[in-house]
Amino acid sequence: MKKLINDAGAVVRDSLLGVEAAHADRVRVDHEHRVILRREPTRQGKVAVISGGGSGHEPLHGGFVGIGMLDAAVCGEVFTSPTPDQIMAATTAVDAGAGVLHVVKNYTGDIMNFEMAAELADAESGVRVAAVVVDDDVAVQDSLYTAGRRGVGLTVLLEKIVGAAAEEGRDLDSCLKVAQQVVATGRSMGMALTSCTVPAAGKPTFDLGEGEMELGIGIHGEPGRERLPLGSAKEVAAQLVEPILADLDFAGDAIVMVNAMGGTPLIELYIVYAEVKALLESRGVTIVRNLVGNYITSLEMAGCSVTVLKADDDLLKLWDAPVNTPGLRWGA
Amino acid sequence: MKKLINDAGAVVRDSLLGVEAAHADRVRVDHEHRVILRREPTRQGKVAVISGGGSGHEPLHGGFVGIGMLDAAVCGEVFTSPTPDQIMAATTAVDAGAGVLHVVKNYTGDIMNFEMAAELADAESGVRVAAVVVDDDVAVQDSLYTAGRRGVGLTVLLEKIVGAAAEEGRDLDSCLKVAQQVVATGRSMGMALTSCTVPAAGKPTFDLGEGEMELGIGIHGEPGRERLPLGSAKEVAAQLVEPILADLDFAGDAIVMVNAMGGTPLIELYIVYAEVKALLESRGVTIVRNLVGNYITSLEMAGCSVTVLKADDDLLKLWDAPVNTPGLRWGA
Amino acid sequence: MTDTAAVATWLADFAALVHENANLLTDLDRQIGDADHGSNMERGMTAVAALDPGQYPEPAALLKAAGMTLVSTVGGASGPLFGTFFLRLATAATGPDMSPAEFAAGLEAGLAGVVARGKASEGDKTMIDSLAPAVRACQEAIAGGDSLADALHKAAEAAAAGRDATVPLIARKGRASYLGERSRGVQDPGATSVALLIESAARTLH
Amino acid sequence: MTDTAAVATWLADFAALVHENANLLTDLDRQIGDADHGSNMERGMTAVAALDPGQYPEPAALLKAAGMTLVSTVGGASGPLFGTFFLRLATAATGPDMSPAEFAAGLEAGLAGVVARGKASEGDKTMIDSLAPAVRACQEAIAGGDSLADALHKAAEAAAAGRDATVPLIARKGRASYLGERSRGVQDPGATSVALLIESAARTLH
Ligand SMILES: Nc1ncnc2c1ncn2[C@@H]1O[C@H](COP(=O)(O)OP(=O)(O)O)[C@@H](O)[C@H]1O
Ligand SMILES: Nc1ncnc2c1ncn2[C@@H]1O[C@H](COP(=O)(O)OP(=O)(O)O)[C@@H](O)[C@H]1O
Ligand SMILES: [Mg+2]
Ligand SMILES: [Mg+2]
Ligand SMILES: [Mg+2]
Ligand SMILES: [Mg+2]
Repeated sequence: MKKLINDAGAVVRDSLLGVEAAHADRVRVDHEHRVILRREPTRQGKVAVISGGGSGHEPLHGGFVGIGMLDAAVCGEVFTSPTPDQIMAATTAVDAGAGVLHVVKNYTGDIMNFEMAAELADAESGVRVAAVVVDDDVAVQDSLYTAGRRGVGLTVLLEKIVGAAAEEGRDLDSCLKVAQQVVATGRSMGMALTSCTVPAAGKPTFDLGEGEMELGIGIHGEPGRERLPLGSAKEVAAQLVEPILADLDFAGDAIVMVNAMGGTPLIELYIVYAEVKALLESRGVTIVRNLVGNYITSLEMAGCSVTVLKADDDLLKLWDAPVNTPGLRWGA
Repeated sequence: MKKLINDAGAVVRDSLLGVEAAHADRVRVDHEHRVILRREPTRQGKVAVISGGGSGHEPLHGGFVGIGMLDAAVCGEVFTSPTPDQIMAATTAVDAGAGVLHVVKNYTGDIMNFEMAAELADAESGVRVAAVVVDDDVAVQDSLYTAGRRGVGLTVLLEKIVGAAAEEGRDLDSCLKVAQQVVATGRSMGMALTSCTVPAAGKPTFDLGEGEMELGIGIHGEPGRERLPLGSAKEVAAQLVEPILADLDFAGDAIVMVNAMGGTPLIELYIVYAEVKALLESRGVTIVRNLVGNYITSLEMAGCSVTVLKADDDLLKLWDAPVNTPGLRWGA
Repeated sequence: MTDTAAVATWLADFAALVHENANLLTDLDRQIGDADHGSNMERGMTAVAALDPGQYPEPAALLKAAGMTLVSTVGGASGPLFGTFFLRLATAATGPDMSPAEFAAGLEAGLAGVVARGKASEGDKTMIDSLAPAVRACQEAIAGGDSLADALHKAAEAAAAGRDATVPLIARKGRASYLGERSRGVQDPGATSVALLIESAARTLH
Repeated sequence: MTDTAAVATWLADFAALVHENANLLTDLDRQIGDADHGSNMERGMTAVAALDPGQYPEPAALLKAAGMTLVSTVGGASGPLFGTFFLRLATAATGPDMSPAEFAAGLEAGLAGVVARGKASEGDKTMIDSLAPAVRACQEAIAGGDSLADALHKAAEAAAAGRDATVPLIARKGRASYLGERSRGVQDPGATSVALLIESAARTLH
């Protein structure tokens, strides 16, 4: 394992020191609870939107804290969802009387810890909490026999859009409704060229031969659903886009993200984007907004994912609203 | 070699298709000459700033084309400087009567090709061209016996600052002066944990054992000056910062970039940033602005670099001016 | 006697066992999960082992503290599940010394808590596949008049057998479920931890 | 006869030789540069080989077109340097057939162009280390009355010797110079290309 770290057991702690050092103009860090918060407290009466999960997906979630997006992000250990105490601390810190929306990715651990935190928040502080569970990963089939679809790339789009809705002054129910719309109309699919190495584990989670890829990976370095020969970027684009289109009819306008998993350079990602766009357009999908880059990663994994979200006027208005976070910024 | 590409010989061409597809709201692409240009022509009377070099360093340079930064970027093959014809095409396309500033990184190939382009531009079209050569890499010692210091991370900072100066309406000489000030007062140093693989070459440029690093690398996947055991992030920060401070007295305010080489995840980079900041502050350097992320990369290389630039009021004003490019955006 | 000291001994022994097996647990999780189960259990049990038993005069209080500590230090799936297990086990303890029947009932309550929280059934390839048979074996043995020590030895055997039986299963809950058919052939990490937990109980509680 | 056809044969032969040796050239550049010299030379010479000699009645025109093509398709350090070499070589050609003396003078002009453009000296571990001795050997042989073929054979030997002599040198120009001491022990890629160029001239020009 070769990493730029001080201590494999203290990666999250040390990284949060850097986040605080770099972005003190916009965020502050509660080191005890490993929560990244906006520098200014939540505006009275504004719904607070928080998210969290295991670390190792940066910029998600901590990089999306700031005006127009999250009010706080709760940082678990690498690939391990945070504890109810941490989530509670974030929830009570950001509540400004209008309630708190929890953005939860659909993993057993995340679900349980956020649920316990919401129970605690309700019992101990009376903060009104609503939760949206993101489960956009079409790689997980047969959800009757699984923990359900994973939450992956759509989380980035959802955090932007719901963050804007809250900033605009919508109430908790309205924010939740927007969030549910995003969940209902967005899908993702990912693939990996290489594994990543969890610092505390010290070796790669899986091994892939030259010429092999894992199709249908999540974002925790876990192996995918299938191991296949690696084809061209055009073939990979089809392997990611087709299952998305098979799952939901996306004809019409869409917001599309082509995301790198942390170890794939932009020069490659743009090649994939060109193929994804051509394929989607040939199927009647018009990309009206896009993101191309490292937004939700698995440490240093090489690979990419595609997320497609149906766009309507309301979502586009929320998408275009100003955002000022370390990881996503425009209009401000 | 595992890459998300269609054809190892057409990586730059295919990637430019993706850049055009993703960012048509802000840029256009001259595919014949492999030039990325702002969508709108240069404002009459504004100095045009262009840069270019080998590809594989994305977002540099193409990701920095847009309001407040570059007018055009010329894309060579991977790690190969572009040809005089390409540079000429960009130069004549962006000239709006006030002359064109060439931002050239100090490599034999870049110098010669930009020089030939300037000769051609002068002879054939009468466009006034000035050039600034960036040579900030303190890893290259004894420059009497070398091609001189390489141009690396400082290029990003320079393109932002000079882009703002041109946008503000300063003339060619003033822009050149600002650029020269940046070159005179900025220094960088980099290291690698892994090599990268040039697509057309098909295998890694060098091999590093577990526990080894290359100190003093450039941005072309070339081996560094020294191969050393890899220490902690704190040690690496010192190995990068000390040679910079030994070269120039940086006491006072500074703009600092901690840059990842393409394959190092943000969670690690922030750990390095915390160490770099602590060390610089202990030496009397106050970081007044910073960048932490992938800004000038070597394909999928893991590793990082540190750039330090003295800040004064004028530079800070130019730094803070709005910029709207795919790779760097604020205030717009 | 299952008093605070005995519970403390159990917890310390389990913590040591988790420490010894952390690489194994992470390695199993690497194959069908996300390579953190060993670190998760170790982080949690290190914190539990650091509790001062002197502060908890009765087993219920120490077990509750252990559960809270797991919930608040582990995260992931195992934090809430192991945490809930100990919190529920605590509810069965009354007074300074848990009777064998109380302990067996506590195990049963713990299992019920894990099922309620995680909504998995036996055969889903989770920790329940070793916990459920262990709880049944313990209950039967106590009902049949065995000592706690004998009952826990039978429980440990049942837990080990349940753990081994996870190998050929396809996972239907937790991260391993995403692998579908590919989850076959690897032993479930959580079931492995549970087997260690009951093994540790068998050698420390009498 | 060094007419257009002969020059075209030379260029085609050199292009083929570059193609055969592209992996070697890139491999040398991988060790002390940035792993692109083979691709660079191949891209350029493929474009040169695609020129239609029928369009260039005189050697000067074809050599100039070759130089322009290299300048406009290669980039990097080798594009301007090899391009300049051919552009200068072209200036020595008058009429439909270059004399041996013209050719030798052209090589000398080419070398001067490369030195002017790249500012390297012999011993800096660059292409000049094989080009300069080759040019000297050719000039001497022609001055001594050798045929062009004989002169070019001597030049090719000198180029090969110069190329081999780059191995122990420390680079002082180009990318390899950044390696300092570590550039020792590897043959210079550009000097290797020049040796191929002169070898190709020796077997195609008479
Ligand atoms: N719904 C569930 N019910 C019971 N046990 C579960 C459930 N989901 C996961 N587990 C157990 O948790 C173990 C994984 O724990 P751990 O690796 O620490 O958490 P995570 O899966 O969040 O990374 C699995 O091996 C399995 O035994
Ligand atoms: N200043 C120079 N003068 C002469 N030859 C040079 C000079 N710099 C580099 N070279 C030659 O160029 C070769 C490298 O070419 P190439 O790899 O194509 O370009 P780049 O170095 O830009 O990647 C070196 O091996 C060397 O022979
Ligand atoms: Mg986990
Ligand atoms: Mg090159
Ligand atoms: Mg796990
Ligand atoms: Mg080279």
